[in-house]
Amino acid sequence: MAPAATFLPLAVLLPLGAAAALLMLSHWLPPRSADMAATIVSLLLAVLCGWLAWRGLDQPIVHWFAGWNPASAGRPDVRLGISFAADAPSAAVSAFYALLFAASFVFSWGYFDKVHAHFHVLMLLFLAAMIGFCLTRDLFNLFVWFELMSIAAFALTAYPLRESSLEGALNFIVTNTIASFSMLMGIGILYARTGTLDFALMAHAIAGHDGALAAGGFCLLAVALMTKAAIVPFHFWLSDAHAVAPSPVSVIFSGAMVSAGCFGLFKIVIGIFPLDRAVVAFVHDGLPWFGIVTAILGGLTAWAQRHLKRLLAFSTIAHLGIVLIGVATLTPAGEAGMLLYIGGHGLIKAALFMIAGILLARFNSCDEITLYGRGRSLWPAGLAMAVGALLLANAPVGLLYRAGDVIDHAIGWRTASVAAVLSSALTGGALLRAAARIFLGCSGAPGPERNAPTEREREKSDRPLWLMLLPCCLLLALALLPADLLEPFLRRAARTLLASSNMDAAATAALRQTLPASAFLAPGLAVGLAFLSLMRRRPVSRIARAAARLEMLPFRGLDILHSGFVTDYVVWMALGLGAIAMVFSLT
Amino acid sequence: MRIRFRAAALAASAAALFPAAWAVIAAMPPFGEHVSPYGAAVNAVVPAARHVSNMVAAVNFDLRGLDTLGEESMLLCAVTGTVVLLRGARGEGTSGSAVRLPGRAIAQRSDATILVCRFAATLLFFFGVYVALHGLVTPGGGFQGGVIIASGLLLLYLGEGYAHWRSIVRGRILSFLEGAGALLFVLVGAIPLALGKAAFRNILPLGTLRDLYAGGTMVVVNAAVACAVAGGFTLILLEFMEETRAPETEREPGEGG
Amino acid sequence: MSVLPWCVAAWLFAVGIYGIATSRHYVHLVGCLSVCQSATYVLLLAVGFHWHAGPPIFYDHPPGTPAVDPVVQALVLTDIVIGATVTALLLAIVVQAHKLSGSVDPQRLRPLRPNA
Amino acid sequence: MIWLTGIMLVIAAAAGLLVVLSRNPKRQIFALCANGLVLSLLFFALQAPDVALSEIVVGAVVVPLLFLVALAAVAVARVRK
Repeated sequence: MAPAATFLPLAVLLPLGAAAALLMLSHWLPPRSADMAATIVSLLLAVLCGWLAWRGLDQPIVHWFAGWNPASAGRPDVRLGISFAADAPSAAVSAFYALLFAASFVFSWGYFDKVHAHFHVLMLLFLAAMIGFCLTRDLFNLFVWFELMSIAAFALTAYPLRESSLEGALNFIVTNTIASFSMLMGIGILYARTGTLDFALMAHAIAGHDGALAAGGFCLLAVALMTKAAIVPFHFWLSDAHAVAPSPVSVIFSGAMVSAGCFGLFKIVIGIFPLDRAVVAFVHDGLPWFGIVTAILGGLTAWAQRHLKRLLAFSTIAHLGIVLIGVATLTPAGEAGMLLYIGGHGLIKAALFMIAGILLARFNSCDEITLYGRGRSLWPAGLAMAVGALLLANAPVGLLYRAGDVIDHAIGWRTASVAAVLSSALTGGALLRAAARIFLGCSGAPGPERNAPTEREREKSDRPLWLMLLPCCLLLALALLPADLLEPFLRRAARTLLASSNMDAAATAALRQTLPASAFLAPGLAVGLAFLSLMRRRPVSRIARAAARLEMLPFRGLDILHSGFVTDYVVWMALGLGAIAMVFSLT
Repeated sequence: MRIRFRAAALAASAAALFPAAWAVIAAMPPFGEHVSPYGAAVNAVVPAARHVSNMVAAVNFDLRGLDTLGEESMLLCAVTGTVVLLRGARGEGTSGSAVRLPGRAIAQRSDATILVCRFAATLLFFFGVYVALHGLVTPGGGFQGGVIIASGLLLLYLGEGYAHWRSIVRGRILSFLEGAGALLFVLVGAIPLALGKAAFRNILPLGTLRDLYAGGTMVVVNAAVACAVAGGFTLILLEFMEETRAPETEREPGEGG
Repeated sequence: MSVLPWCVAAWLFAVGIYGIATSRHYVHLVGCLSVCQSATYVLLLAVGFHWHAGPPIFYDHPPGTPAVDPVVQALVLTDIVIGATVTALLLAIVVQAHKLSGSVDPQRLRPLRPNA
Repeated sequence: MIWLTGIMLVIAAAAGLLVVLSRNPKRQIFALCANGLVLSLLFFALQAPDVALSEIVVGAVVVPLLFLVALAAVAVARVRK
């Protein structure tokens, strides 16, 4: 066997083995050894997956577990075993996730030393699940990793054992468990239709004959993955879970887990349904609408938040909408942009959550109004936050800007461009506003953000500041890398992958209608919005008060929508499934 | 949202979904009239290739061993999670031994009860081991056997009383068992790699069909799963039992774990 | 008869969702979640079933006798473990949340209360 | 045989409904137990003895036990308050 194929299974076996060993020895380990082991394992995985991505650029590296390769069944329509295939996009995304985990382990150094390495066990299992999810080529195996990812995330969310983290975890578990059952129903339907679980064989069986089974199976799978990816109307759990999880975990949630949902959607569309016209048409013409609504709604809601982690959570929702638009392009350029966007957004969002964690550790709060002016002594963190906010607002440097630009051109759809500009401006503006309030002490009467949910909380504070700032600044520096270093590689990777799927190219022709290019539109809007809200004075005259009340109304509505009750969320999920079925029948 | 409004919204989405759902149901293959090529191929190929008679076990432990590894990891996650969630709130100090709820009477058990429970628990334990051992031959396997062993250990609690039970069943041994089972599983996957073969590749002699030793590495995986499941489920049950009698402690708020 | 299992699966899923959406007790809600899950068991096992076939265990019958699909059964075994683990985690969190907030009503528990 | 399987399916559907409609969690535990048993019988009828065995030990014993203990824990906390 080629060396690359031999090393491929280690991408999951290594973290799983490390987690099991840590649990086994948890009562006898010296302090800090778990931190060290987890960091080293995730760095090793980043290197391994990066190498696999490079080796798999032209031809995916395939490993058939237990040696049950396609020949062993003795008939062409059956594959007995499970395979991993490290094509360049999957391996690159895995490498990126492993890198984020390493940064998060450094950030959380010494944070979780009270309980015997349990945090590290959960995180390593989480990492293994994400890598397995990216690399697998078997639908049920994909589900297993999806579920392992969820279960690890559930436990990590509730980890601080505070009231709101427990309640956020409950919402998270119930919604995501329903999502995984929906995925399993989809798998059952597709298995009934195709009689196999292997991606390539499924694609072969589905090819050509559009039918209710393939469509229904796809819709159920899409519900599950869109729930993970927090696409409206399946997004409600995210703001609850991300706002209350410990910040090193939120780093992973926003930076990696959520985008894995979009990446999984991309993988199953490319892997299983490339030749199903109805599904391709739905993905190309229907999904962008979900992305657009998500981007705008997420941006608006983020604007009206004061709790920094909740603000970041809504901004994640907004940006995931843009990633979904990238998925829907189904062209090599667009998918390369999507991959780059996952990377750029993950880096920036991880760094910003680290800053929120620093604030929590120092000041026991991450509320921009409570913290007003108290961050002056922490100016490096403030600087990093401002840089992150500008990058998130699409300032024309670094990975994220290029990624957004590429996606915009690939989808060629004016509404999508408007949504992207609006959501970038709103989220970036909200972050700039928060940074100015916390670190500069700029005032301004609070607008719609005044009534947003918030809470005082505390995270363990005896870690040195430099240790927390270091991973944050490193990630930001990576996000500032010139995109030319990565984009050609990703373009080639996406082209190879799409070519291997034989997708019907005619179905995915772009419309080519973009806004007039203007690199400074979104960041300019963001700065303007932040400036306006900091100049705001308390309304005195009757007209001003009426205007303020009028301005509150829509945000009030958004607040009522995000009620925090899981029973409501379940209803929204049912309505969302109905909406998908409707849109599917229309496209 | 009010309950009535929610029910109405659900009814609306059900109405919207009904045609689509019916289309899918109508398009499903008729019940009980075909076996998928995958399943048929497994039934045709595997008995000769692996010398085991229980195809479900063969799929679980060999063909799709990776799924089972993921499943064991989920158990690992859930165990770690419940331990963190339940023990974390009580504080580490109380985890070693039994906690008694003040004001709750210790129920005296008659000798007959203790005897019956000990007898039944031993019986259940051996039944669990039996089910686990014969997993590759008859229905059952490491998972079912492990759960039966765990419930047998719980039966011991009925007879012995809580404090004594806790002194027999120790948390750290259970978590060692759980971790060791999972690690053994991972090693079964990784060792063939060192030999230049595919992960989880069978490297032991296959044994004979319908014999207790059949299936090569599947036997090892089966044992690993039994260990992990027995340890994991007992630990989960133990932490839950502890919860019914946790003392009121002052928790320091929000001290990240 | 040929569509009955699919209808039962859809019914169980829908009923479970209804139960979750209208639940007033988190323990009840977890029970409804397991009803949703039983829909997946029924669907998967029914997909692999065949009228004229025995169990896929060749102990009493020699290999080669018609047998139902063992793959879906293995999938359902995994599914059952998932159900048990998720239930354990959920119940643990419910117990803790009840300790802190004194409520088990899903229509009262919510993270980050509104500020107003 | 056909009728037996059909009846088991219908009973399984009814048992699921029963679990959902027993709003009192203490009663729901019995419904859950019954649901687990019905499902495992159905799995036997569907020629899946392996799955039936796990459903009995998990669905009809361990999971209801967890429910019971969780309810007891909630009740203990309530008494203390």
